[in-house]
Amino acid sequence: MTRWIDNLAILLALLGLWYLAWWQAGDSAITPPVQTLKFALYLLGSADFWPHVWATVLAFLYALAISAVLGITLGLVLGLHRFSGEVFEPILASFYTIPKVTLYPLMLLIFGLGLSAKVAFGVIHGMIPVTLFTLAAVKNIPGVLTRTARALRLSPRQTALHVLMPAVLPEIISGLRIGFALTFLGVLIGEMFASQRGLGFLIINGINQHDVARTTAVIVIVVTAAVLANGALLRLDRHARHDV
Amino acid sequence: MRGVALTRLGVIAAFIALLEALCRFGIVKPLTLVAPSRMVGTLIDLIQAGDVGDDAARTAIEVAGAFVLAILLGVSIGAVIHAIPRLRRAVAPVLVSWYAVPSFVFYPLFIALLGLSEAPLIAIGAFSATPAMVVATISGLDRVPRVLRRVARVHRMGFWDTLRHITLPSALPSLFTGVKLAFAYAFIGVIAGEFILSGGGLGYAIAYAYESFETAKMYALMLLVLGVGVAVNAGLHTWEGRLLRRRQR
Amino acid sequence: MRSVLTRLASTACFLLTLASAHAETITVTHWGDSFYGAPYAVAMAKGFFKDKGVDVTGVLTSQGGGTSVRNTLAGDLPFGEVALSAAIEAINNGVPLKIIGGGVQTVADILWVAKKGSDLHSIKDIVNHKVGFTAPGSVTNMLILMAMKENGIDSSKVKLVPAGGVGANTTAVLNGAVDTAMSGEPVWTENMDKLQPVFWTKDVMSPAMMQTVTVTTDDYAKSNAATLKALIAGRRMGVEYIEAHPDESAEIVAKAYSSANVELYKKVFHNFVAIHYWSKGDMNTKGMDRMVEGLEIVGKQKGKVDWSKVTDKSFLPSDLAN
Amino acid sequence: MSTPTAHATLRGVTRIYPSLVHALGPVDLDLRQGEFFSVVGPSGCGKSTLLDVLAGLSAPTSGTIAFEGRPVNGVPDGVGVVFQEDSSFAWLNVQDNVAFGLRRAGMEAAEIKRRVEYALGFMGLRDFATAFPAQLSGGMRQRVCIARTLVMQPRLILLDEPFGALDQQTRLLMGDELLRLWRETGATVMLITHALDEAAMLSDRVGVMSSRPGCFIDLAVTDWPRARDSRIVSDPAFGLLTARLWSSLRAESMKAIGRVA
Repeated sequence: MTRWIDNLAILLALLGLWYLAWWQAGDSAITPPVQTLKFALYLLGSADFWPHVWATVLAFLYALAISAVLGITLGLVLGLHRFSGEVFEPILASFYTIPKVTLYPLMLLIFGLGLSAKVAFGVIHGMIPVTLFTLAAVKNIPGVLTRTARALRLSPRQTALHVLMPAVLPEIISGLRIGFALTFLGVLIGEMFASQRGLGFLIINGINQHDVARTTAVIVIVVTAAVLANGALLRLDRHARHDV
Repeated sequence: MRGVALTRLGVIAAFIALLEALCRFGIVKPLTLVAPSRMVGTLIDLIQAGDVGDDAARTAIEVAGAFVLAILLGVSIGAVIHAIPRLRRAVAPVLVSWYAVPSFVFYPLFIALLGLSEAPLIAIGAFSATPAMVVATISGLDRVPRVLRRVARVHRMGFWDTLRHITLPSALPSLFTGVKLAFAYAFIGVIAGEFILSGGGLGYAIAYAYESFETAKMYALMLLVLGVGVAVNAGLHTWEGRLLRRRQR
Repeated sequence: MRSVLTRLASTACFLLTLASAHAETITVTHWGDSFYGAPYAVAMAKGFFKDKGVDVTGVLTSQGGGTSVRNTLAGDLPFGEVALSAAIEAINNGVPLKIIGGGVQTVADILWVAKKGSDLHSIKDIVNHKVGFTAPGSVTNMLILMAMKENGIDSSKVKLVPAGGVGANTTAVLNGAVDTAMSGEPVWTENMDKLQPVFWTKDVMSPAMMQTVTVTTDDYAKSNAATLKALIAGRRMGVEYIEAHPDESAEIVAKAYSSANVELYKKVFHNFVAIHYWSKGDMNTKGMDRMVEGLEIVGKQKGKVDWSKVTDKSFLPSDLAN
Repeated sequence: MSTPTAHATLRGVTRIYPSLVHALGPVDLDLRQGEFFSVVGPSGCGKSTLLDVLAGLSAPTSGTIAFEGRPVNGVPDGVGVVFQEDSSFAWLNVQDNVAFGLRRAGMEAAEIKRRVEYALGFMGLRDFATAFPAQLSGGMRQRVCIARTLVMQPRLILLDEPFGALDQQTRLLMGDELLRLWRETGATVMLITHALDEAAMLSDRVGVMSSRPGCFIDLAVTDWPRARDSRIVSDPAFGLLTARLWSSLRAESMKAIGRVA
């Protein structure tokens, strides 16, 4: 119960900030909450809007699947093979911290236009955190766990399935949670360039057309979706850590 | 340890050599990719001709402003959130989904609020970087051992003394992680903002070179940005190592 | 593990199919936010391209001249309407490109605006003020420099500020970040109640200046003459249809651009028809030379361009080729 | 019951947590000047709560506490506490750790140096003066914490299971050092421990606490000479004493782990 009250309070505070921003910046930069919500509802009810949503969702799902599979695989390999792990971890960490948007020309030259470039952009943003978290999780498995597994005479398969997987799972889920957010960011950025579909396109197009109502509404829809999805993932994350 | 470092250097060198070969033997067209040696050469020419100074200075000011602002805001907000568990639980989903929102979509809003100058880009950078610092501050404060808080009381230390002698040193490792991330995100935010929306700075210069088909210049500038990013990160990493070295076994 | 690999492989295949599904996709700069693309939208809706034997199903776009050129190169059907300045730059930098037709032939739609009630009313008033334009080296940069030169304004007494796209310019002027900013359609008509014109480009200089051209790659030009001819002919029918039916065309374009502002579009289209915004495809050398002049002013070009080397008129219908 | 030599007194002290868990008391206790007093009791019986309220780290729910005749309200001057957990400062080397309290008190450098050197020598840390805690074993780190308390020359030293994390041999040796420290400083010592032998070996008096809410159910006087050390474990009286303590404690310990005696 208190949880709902708190969430409501946060929501009200954000709305307050939003209103304040509108009051300061005026209609030429942002539309106020009620008007934006009306426009957002109109967008959600219009047939033209949904193809953009599906374009983003499709690209995002592909990018997320690739980020997750590649990230976890690479993380496992580098985590288990210690030497490679130590060689590549700083390289990956550096890559994580550079502005990948500057690589956009390169991505476009390699992947061409359309869905594959969007997906690729999502993957270069989202894959690294998954890799780094998986790597750290595997590297930090306590030695006593593997020794326990041996003492219990578990087969390698059983060890992997019943000991190692549960031990690394919470970290991997944390990595996926961050990978989720960054993949989404990558896809949106990808859509802002060579694309005429997707929510990212709608936002940049709205900015370029000075269509404040549309831009604000799409941003609010995107932010809401991101917060809700991440809230769900956070709950999953806590659950995996037996933290609830 | 030496072996690891050497291998790492070898991997990077091999990668550069591969790019060089791909370009030299014409497997990749010069409009797509230029050889690393030419990137470096072009970069040196650009620097000597004074063509990057203004953009680099502008970017440096923006990143530095965003970085400092993010640290100040992040630590204060983090401390407040840490002090109020209910607030913490309620804002957690907002904090973790922050990165799914491209900060530069707020550029028009920031221009309206701050005017057309470096300030909106500083705001974008700080906007991207602050949550990392908030999260690091919270986890740093979590990691202050309870027993040390009690030691502080046994020594009858007031709030500020406890902060200075107990809380900050205990939270330092975590805070430093936050500082490193804050730099990375401030840098990413500023460059991305410049790249997409602004009329100056290194990010803009890259986009401009791309638009103008000045491929060699584009890659030279990309190299500069990547180099600066990696160098500052390495610097922070070394500093962190020096600060925290003695704490580790 | 095996099933993961299989899935990855099928995903890759799916991605490839999707990428190639856009086979008949052309590139038009600023599709969706400016009106360079209107003839294409009309031609697609009215089936003009199909009549001429090419099935255009989609349009790629971007926010910048150079990016549009790159998109044209990357597209499966390398035909695009791009900024002339970008095409010249690309050719100068060794991109194998040919200009095959004219696009938008005037800059009469571009104006500088101030907040309503401002005391800026003519180009003479901009002295000692902050003047916004889009980006260094852009068409609006050329225009403001040329306009100042032709009206004897000392450019050292004007502070030029690159403010980003037309949307960002509007935001900047409304918030006082600049005193006057560039504007164009549809943003201008949409925000007319908040803004006042300071000067129209067409009133302070000759607006005959080729903004966009149609381009293709050298390779494609050699082997696909029929497709290129069909595209140019379809576009021309689009232009002619707009001139004959501006209101219906506005409705078509508003739908193609997913805009609810049909009335606004109608106003804009009437304006554009009046100034002969879209060329039928003919390459007006004078207008193109004016653009080169602009490129020289912003330092992107040295000397004249030998049009005979960079243009190819063989895809134009004979009445437009001369 | 108060005697002229009482150093610290507790009267009717209880502590009930906000969660309504009744942790302690009511407890009445006099710590005599210069006495070595130990508290034993089953896990979770409120031993640490007793130490907390005596140290002024938490306020009692009811009752009064006095140290040197003044009511305790916050940590009083002259009281030093050593905790069970490692509380050394990872960011300071050993001598800076030890000098921490003195520097905060604004003492002059020469005196700090003298006291720190003495404490380092006393605790056998002289060779590690510039080492950092991370480089030391658990036992050495606990010595650092004791030295850090010692240099302040407290008149009442409270130790909360300070050797809990150490192995048996180290505990015995540390016990000897604690006795030496007690003799040389003349301070009053209260030691919380769960080890009966430790309590029996070190103390003048041992208080046995009941399971929650913790109250004293037995107060045993040892009658050891002031000059004693760990060899006392071979004295027959030592065996008798531990047997007595255990018989007082057994029923309570079984209650604590959920069995009926």
